[in-house]
Amino acid sequence: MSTPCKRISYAELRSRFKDGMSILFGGFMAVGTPDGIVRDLLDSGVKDLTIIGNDTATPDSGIGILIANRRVRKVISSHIGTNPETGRQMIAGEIEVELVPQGTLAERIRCGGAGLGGVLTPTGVGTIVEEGKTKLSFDGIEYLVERPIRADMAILKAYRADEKGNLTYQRAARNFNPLMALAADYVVAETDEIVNAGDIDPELVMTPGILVNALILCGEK
Amino acid sequence: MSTPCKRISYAELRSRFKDGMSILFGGFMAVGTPDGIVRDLLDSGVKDLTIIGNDTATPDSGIGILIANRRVRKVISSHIGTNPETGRQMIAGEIEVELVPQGTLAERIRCGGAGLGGVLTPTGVGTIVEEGKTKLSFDGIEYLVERPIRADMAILKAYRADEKGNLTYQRAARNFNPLMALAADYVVAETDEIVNAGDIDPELVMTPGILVNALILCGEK
Amino acid sequence: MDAKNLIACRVAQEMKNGDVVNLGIGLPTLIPDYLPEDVHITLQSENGFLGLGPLLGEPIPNLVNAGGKPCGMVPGTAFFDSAMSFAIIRGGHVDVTVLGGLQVDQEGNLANWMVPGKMVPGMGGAMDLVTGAKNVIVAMEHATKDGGAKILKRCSLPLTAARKVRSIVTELAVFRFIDGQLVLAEIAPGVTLEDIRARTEAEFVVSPQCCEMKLPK
Amino acid sequence: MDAKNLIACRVAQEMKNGDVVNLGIGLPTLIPDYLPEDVHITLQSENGFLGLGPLLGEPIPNLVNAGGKPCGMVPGTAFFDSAMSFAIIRGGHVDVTVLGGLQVDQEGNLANWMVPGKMVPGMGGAMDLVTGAKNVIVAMEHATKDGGAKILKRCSLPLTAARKVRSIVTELAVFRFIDGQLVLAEIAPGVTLEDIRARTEAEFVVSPQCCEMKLPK
Repeated sequence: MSTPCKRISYAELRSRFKDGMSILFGGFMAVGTPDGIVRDLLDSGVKDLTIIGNDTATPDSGIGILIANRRVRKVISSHIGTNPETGRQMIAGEIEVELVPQGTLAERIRCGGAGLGGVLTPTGVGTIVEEGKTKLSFDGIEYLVERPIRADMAILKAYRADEKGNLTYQRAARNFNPLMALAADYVVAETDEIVNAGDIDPELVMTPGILVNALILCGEK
Repeated sequence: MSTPCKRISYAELRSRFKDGMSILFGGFMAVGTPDGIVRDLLDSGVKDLTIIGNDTATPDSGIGILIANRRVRKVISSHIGTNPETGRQMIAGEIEVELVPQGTLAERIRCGGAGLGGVLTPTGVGTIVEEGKTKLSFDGIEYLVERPIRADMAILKAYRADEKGNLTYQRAARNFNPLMALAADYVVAETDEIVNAGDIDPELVMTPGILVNALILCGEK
Repeated sequence: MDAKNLIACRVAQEMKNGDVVNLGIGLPTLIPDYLPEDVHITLQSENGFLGLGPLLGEPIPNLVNAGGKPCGMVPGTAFFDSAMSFAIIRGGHVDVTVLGGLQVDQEGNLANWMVPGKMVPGMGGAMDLVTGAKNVIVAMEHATKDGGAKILKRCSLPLTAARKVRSIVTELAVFRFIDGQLVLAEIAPGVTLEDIRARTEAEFVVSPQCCEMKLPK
Repeated sequence: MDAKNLIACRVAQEMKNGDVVNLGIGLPTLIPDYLPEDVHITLQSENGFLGLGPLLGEPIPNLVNAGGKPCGMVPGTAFFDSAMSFAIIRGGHVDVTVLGGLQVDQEGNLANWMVPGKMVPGMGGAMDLVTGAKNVIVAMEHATKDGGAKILKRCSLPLTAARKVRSIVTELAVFRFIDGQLVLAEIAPGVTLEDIRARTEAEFVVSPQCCEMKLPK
């Protein structure tokens, strides 16, 4: 098998940034967010982004810098409290924020990648989260039908990748990354290391390489 | 932390077998099925079982021996073609068989373990699989609402376990095992090896120990 | 002992050996310090692992708690992704979750994630935790900073989940929901029933077994 | 070359370099032997891995294909559980699936998993594969053993999935579904259009580009 290595440069990736695009970003309080790609999104000048991920970190970390620099039109997230700029822009009507329970966000992204039309969850029943949603009852229990989320691009942070794109993540940096790897039209991972195919234990691969379009080596210029 | 080791004997496990109980069993064509536990179910004389798993293997392998020996009242499975005895008993009206598409079976078991009320899948739309099921349409696409599956007991086959019950599986023996670990009231894993807590790389744990009630060492008498 | 530590200390007595526990940020993170010696619990961190421990020494790369702060891990830790993390939470595999509250009402409703127009941090994992954990304990100071009641007839703030709270522990009292009714179970040392009535809007009954708050000697 | 190998050889020419492919048991497993030299594909095995390869040497413990037979794996293989396996399949991450068929009809319906009262093996992963794969190729002998048509106006057997088949490859012909219409695209060497009409019940149109079946020299 002579698979070419999936490594690309930031310049090659930048050609795929488009105003108005939607981006799934890995990370939980910036742990597991590909900081180099986020920085390059900022430097590229791309704007009106829809960003989807667990939280908006802080104004100067993780995805938060895109919000602080006003490149974001819409946020879909479970928590924005650690980035005062997200709340300020939301209350000022400058950005749209859709708050989604964390487990529901995970399931919606998973559905988007798995060809499922949605899941039935008890989370949010009896709260404002249920507004506008289809509800189904089975055996006396109410569920919300929560619909899939997909995006134009997913930006992931891996720990070790092989040239085929097989990924591992480190400790708590895994979080949403493996789910997002299935749910975008173009998937790019920033990784600390790229090894030869076969150098990652097949049991330890957390994202199969076929899901990953491109790899960027951390710190690559 | 002085967690006691979760290892038990077959005799201790046998006290939990009950006529009429439902059992989720790991495995795909017997690869990833805990043969020792299946053998002990047979030897125990327990009957009228409902068994749930990918396939019914063959009359003399995996879960198939329980069918060949007429201990099963109902099978929920995606494939029974490799065990002629399952088909024969089904056609003779001796056992009930519910055939479920493999991906749907995985999702239904996953829902059962994840507190979800079901998933929406396009699989089975326009086929007899949709009979009797709630259908929902979104954006012009029809989906079946597929409901959770849980069981009284899950019997798993692990490769390596630690004393806390953290499990790894080997190669293609993983299959349904990690899903079933969340979806039963009592979860027992037969394992080739039991090591100390901390001796399995935390990144490689495929089933967290809190989900596992008991471990049986392979070949234990 | 200040109010927060008193509450954490009392909540710690609720834990049983072997419990799988998820602790909200803030006050609940004090609880492990007060566990009885013979009670060992496993901490679930919703950002993706079981086996959260105290930080010993230097921070470990990519090991943080759900508040984003460096933490440690115990032998036998397991990491997983967010879907698995919430499968564990929603699926009833967490025995106890302890969260703070802005308001709790006599129907067991909890509000702890937003104050419309003022503070909208988002629910994070709280809605799933309150929906899915077997035992939901709200650990909070009894009244607001200006003395207003937080244990109400009916929450006025947007709910986190409906009818899921099992216990409320404050620096004044322990309440339990029994058969859908709010029951006063324990009163802190030096506090009177009248004190509690004065600072509680909710209707509650006093348990026939109501006693002094159970704290370690 | 017998009918099965001819079909496998022709289907192999449908693969593009880099494709992710799931091959049904039986005839489709012959396909890798006929891939053009410059076409490398990744084989998905629905029992839980990507990177299926031929068995070289002794069987490897717990490494079997979806038919339960010992197999090999290539460098860069990844193992996963059944939920992930079918997330990959249903989610459109498999480029091509090749399956056998009992019946295919002119609407693109496939029946390949049961004959009521006679043979009920179950659908296994076939319904998900046919629903989710980007390109569904049915690889089968053109007629039943007693000469009956298998390419029909309307399937009489229970369907595997509705309107999902993209191509049919038999030892006589290649058909494609184009804009919802069954189109004859290629005819095997030595076979006439009349032969095909005689053994095909479905209504089909003959492509203006209809040519001799494309097989390697």
